[in-house]
Amino acid sequence: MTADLRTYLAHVELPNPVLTASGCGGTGRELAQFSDVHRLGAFVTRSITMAPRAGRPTPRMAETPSGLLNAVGLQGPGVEAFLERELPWLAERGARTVVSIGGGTVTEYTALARRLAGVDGITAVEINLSCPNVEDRGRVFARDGAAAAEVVASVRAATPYEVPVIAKLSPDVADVVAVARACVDGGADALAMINTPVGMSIDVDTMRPSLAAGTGGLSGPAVRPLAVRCVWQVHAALPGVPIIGMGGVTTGRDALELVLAGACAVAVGTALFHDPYACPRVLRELEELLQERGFDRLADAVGLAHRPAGAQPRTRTDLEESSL
Amino acid sequence: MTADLRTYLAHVELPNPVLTASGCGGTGRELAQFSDVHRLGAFVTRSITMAPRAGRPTPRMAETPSGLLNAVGLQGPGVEAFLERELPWLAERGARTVVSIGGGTVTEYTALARRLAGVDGITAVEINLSCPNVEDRGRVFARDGAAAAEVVASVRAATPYEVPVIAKLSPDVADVVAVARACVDGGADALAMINTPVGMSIDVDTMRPSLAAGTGGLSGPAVRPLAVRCVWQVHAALPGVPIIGMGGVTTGRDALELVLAGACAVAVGTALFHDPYACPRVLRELEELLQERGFDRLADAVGLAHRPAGAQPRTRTDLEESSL
Amino acid sequence: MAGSPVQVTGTVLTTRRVDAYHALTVVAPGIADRFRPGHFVTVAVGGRDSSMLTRRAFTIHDVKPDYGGTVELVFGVRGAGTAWLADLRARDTLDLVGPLGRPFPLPRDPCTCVLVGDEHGAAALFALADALQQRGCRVDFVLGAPSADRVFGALRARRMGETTTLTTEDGSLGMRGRVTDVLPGVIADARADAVYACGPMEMLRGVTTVAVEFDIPVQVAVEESMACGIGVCMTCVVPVIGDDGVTRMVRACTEGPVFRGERVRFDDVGTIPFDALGAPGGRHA
Amino acid sequence: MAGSPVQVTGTVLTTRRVDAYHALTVVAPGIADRFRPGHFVTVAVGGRDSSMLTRRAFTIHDVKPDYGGTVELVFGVRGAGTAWLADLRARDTLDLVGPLGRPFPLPRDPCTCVLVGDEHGAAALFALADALQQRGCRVDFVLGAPSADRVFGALRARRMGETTTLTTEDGSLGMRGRVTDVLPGVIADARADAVYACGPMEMLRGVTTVAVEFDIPVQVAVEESMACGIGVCMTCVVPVIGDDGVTRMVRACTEGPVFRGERVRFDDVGTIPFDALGAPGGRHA
Ligand SMILES: Cc1cc2nc3c(=O)[nH]c(=O)nc-3n(C[C@H](O)[C@H](O)[C@H](O)COP(=O)(O)OP(=O)(O)OC[C@H]3O[C@@H](n4cnc5c(N)ncnc54)[C@H](O)[C@@H]3O)c2cc1C
Ligand SMILES: Cc1cc2nc3c(=O)[nH]c(=O)nc-3n(C[C@H](O)[C@H](O)[C@H](O)COP(=O)(O)OP(=O)(O)OC[C@H]3O[C@@H](n4cnc5c(N)ncnc54)[C@H](O)[C@@H]3O)c2cc1C
Ligand SMILES: Cc1cc2nc3c(=O)[nH]c(=O)nc-3n(C[C@H](O)[C@H](O)[C@H](O)COP(=O)(O)O)c2cc1C
Ligand SMILES: Cc1cc2nc3c(=O)[nH]c(=O)nc-3n(C[C@H](O)[C@H](O)[C@H](O)COP(=O)(O)O)c2cc1C
Ligand code: FES
Ligand code: FES
Repeated sequence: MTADLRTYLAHVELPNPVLTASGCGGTGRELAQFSDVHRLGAFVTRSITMAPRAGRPTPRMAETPSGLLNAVGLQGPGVEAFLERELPWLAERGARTVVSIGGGTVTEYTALARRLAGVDGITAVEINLSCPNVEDRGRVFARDGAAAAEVVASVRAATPYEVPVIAKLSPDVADVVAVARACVDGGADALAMINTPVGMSIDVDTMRPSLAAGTGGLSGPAVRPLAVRCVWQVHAALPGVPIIGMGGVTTGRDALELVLAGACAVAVGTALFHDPYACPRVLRELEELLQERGFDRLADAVGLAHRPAGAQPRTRTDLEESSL
Repeated sequence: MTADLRTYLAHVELPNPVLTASGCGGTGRELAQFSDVHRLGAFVTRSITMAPRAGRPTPRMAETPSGLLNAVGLQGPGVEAFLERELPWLAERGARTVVSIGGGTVTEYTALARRLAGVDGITAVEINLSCPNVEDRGRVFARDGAAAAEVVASVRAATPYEVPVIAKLSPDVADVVAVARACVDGGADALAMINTPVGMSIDVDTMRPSLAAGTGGLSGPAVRPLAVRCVWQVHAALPGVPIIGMGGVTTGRDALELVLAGACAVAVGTALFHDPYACPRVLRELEELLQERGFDRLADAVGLAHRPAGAQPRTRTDLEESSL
Repeated sequence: MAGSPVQVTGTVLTTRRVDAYHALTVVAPGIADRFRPGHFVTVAVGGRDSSMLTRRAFTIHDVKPDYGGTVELVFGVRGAGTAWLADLRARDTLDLVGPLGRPFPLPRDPCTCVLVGDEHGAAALFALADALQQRGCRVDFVLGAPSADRVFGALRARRMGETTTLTTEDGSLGMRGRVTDVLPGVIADARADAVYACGPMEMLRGVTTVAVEFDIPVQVAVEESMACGIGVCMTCVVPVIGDDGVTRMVRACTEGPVFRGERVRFDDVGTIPFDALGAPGGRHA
Repeated sequence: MAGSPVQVTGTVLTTRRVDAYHALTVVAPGIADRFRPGHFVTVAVGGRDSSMLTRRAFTIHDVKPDYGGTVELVFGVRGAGTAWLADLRARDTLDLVGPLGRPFPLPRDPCTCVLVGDEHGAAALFALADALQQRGCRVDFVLGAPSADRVFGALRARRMGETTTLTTEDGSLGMRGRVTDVLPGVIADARADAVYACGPMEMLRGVTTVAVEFDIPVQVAVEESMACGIGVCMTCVVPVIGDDGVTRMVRACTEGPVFRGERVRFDDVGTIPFDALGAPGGRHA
């Protein structure tokens, strides 16, 4: 018997827990060459902005050990073109679409939420909080619980109640639980983590930063331990809040790791660049692993690594903020 | 002609810029089986605590993609045994010794600094700020500029003026520059970065955290992009402050990356576990790279990647906090 | 979808050295079938537990019908990924995705085409030459490189081309100089109707300038750093002027790698031109 | 230093399968020279651009004088590192550091020793048996595993040992059960003076209990997860009672892997015993 893989983002049911990560699945059309987008738990769009954005100059990517730095800079056609050309295509294909939104001010996020309100075919709205707040000297919202909460509250207010609002968090904060709590208090129905921590690489031949933008976001398996830790900490503090886990998922084992830490859904990003079939493969592998372990339902595995330790001395868990 | 590799931590001259990272070179004796400790730029001790510490339960380590999670928990014999059995051995061998100290309260750090004050054979004192502050619900000092500065100020006050005090920072903060600035304002003569960000891995077979301690510190090449970014940001903000760069250095190219970002010395940690000859090898490789690039002095390469971009369009640098 | 790419784990049939280059022939039926000149593939490098996450892109040099279909790649060792590829032996397997990208458009009617290739860029030209000749076109080659051992395919060009002009920067083979130095002469002599070019951005810029001076169409295959090759990551963009006159940052992997030369804003590669759609300084961005 | 370890990049001479195990013979003169039974080596896995940072530890099964000195490792595939090792072929190279650890102490005078090995743990026992026999000791073997194909070295044990007792959990070879079930009988029959054991912690605990009941010395080689193998990382610690009666968290890689069984606090492995030196709850820690 195969496990029941359904999962819930607040009251919205997804047939399975494997999603694309924002900004990593293109418009959906590109992946559809390889596998059906409606077989995804959900398709998460790149972060949509009000106006078209040309993004950052190239080079926009640099490979690092088990990681990838990117500075794409939210290139996209703007919300109108998205609603005209991209969303309808996804809806036609039967994809559940989570629309990620990005902005530089609370007003901009709110305007985006308003523009999306009432549009058909939107399963949830994900707020990319890793955008620089132009009103706070470019400090990203995700690094400041109060700013993040303000964005969440106003997007929540502008979004129909039946559409869940997901706040997407960054790991490079002193206390991810505090930011998570602020977002939930602000009205977030679910959380997504992690967005890419800021990294950099320098080309020792040109002796300049590898990326034109200097710094970039670090993704891929290199950051998985940070993702697992964030999901674990937030699930421990806010066990009732649905979490979409992501960061370096390439296999079903990686997905299960995040599920055991507390994620009820998992998004695949950088792995898509290596394997365009990554989402259905990860799902199949996850399903097999759950089955091998005797789970009837995915839900029973969510957060299971938190259960009080048994008698085995080697699995005693004694968690503190620092490892040292 | 070979490049002049001397470097300075404040007024203290080191013959070369390659150090061991704290906690990764044992007592020095273990590495001495492979190469002379006096050939290191300096030997940095594990973090010494007042009392002996047994550390964390095992398993204490888990491998992650291009990374290593550890939760050793500052196991060590305490400062008295260190001064009796470890420091004299290092001094005899002619090693320059940077003593790393760790504590749970400002008082404990201060007591350690007092105990070390006036002891012969101490080249510098490095403050490991990634320890949980027992007076602040275990929040680590490095995540809180004010707490970090308080530790630095009181260690600086207790340490003879001719011994530089180095503050060691963590990357998992919202604003590493703010913490760095606080430490320098508190009296730090130099900065070391990065200590390990907190990560976690879950064993999908036992379905429990891989480390007995739950979370652990992530090190190795996986975190190098975070290290380069921190060094870059802090050097940009505080160009006059000597920085010991570390995080994932395994080759001379990695060391040069940190130097170009702004580090005047580089420490090798996790790489020692793989290659016990890593320090002399990295030094040799760094020397060759500097020579190939026509540098007469290491100092000329420090922070070079910050120089205003030339005319080439591909190397324009346009830095912001966020990459998105 | 007929032309859509596939992922194939193919067996390496042969490996050989060609001067400074390595050539790998890999069994990849699904890719060989769909191949058109200008297509590329991406390959996974480093093996199962590799620390290298991104696929490497290579032009398909040649396809053959053997074993249901094989593709041949030609590459120089540049970094860790190509070094790993160079160590492959026959019977090893290689994970490929392809065919990818927009291939070279072919002229409707027979005409004279100059094919310009710099270093490994030349690898893309022979299948193209073949296709052009099958349509009755005349083909002239201009191949260049810094030195003789890095000029790829000179013999084959001599066999296939009406004329073949070689350039090396050190003068060790053919004319001393760059392909753009000799191109005007070749175009004039051949009375060429079109130019195809493949190589580094700087060379494509030069070739385009020459073609524009002669007022003949030029198709260039650009080589921009790619993370995915399938159009999802947006890292490979170049500023290209659209039919509507608007400059957009377009993906080299899907809208390209082949573009009409005069549409690529070579001077602005590595920047966001101020007048590009969505450039910073615009109303919201 | 005479006994100090070295790093060697050795050529793989032979690879073979032995039931569920793989055996690799590698040229490593500097390591073979210094070898004493109980030593281990660590090997780098995954190749140049591997994502696997930590070396893997393996007991030296055997050394031979050929080619200036070779070492043989025997291993089962467990995860990605051992899977990579299992794919090595003759003429590949392997990066080793060794010999590492505290070897088995040998009795001064001839006596009777029972050597107990579980699964790959048995690999450590044959060089030991040889050394013991050279000193005139009688050697009896007890080898166990979950199933017949995972019992390592039964034939060789039968050749070398005065007696050899095999156990499997599924009863597919020898007695059904574990090594500790048969050990009391073997000790009694042989009137053994000492026990040596190598295997998982749980088995070493059982063996130690038996030896303590018989009041004979027991030397155990523990297998604790190791990141460095050379004593610098402090990840491989086990609680061990010192000569002064104080429990310390000591490194299995340098103070061990061989310990006097009764000194290892097996019940407390995976914890910090409250009375260990520097345990939390102490004055400062
Ligand atoms: C469409 C296309 C076709 C190509 N065809 C060929 C060919 O036929 N023969 C050939 O020798 N080379 C070709 N290249 C270049 C080839 O992709 C690079 O040489 C290769 O990726 C370098 O990998 P590396 O690991 O050796 O180098 P590294 O410098 O270590 O690579 C690091 C990263 O940068 C990327 N990268 C580095 N250089 C390039 C580059 N020039 N173009 C794109 N990405 C790069 C890599 O993909 C990788 O992600 C082509 C590139 C593109 C985009
Ligand atoms: C002193 C010593 C001697 C050993 N001798 C042998 C031997 O002769 N034959 C044999 O088959 N095995 C032996 N082992 C166990 C062997 O080291 C592990 O099976 C191997 O490290 C697993 O690596 P992996 O990548 O396949 O597994 P993974 O589980 O993927 O390894 C992940 C990480 O955990 C560590 N690890 C996992 N299992 C162990 C383990 N049991 N012991 C130590 N570290 C572990 C690895 O080193 C690596 O860092 C020995 C271990 C020690 C400590
Ligand atoms: C090229 C690229 C573009 C991305 N764009 C976005 C984006 O537009 N919005 C967003 O919220 N996250 C974006 N991300 C972050 C991913 O959604 C994801 O959080 C992160 O990459 C970690 O997952 P991974 O390791 O599986 O890639 C992007 C990541 C990459 C690599
Ligand atoms: C096993 C281990 C133990 C460590 N112990 C300490 C320590 O005692 N004090 C300290 O300041 N940093 C400690 N660190 C952090 C390192 O000094 C270094 O900052 C970090 O590992 C990044 O460098 P690397 O990637 O080269 O290892 C430890 C790291 C490891 C892996
Ligand atoms: S390489 Fe990813 S979009 Fe072109
Ligand atoms: S394995 Fe590093 S100290 Fe033992």
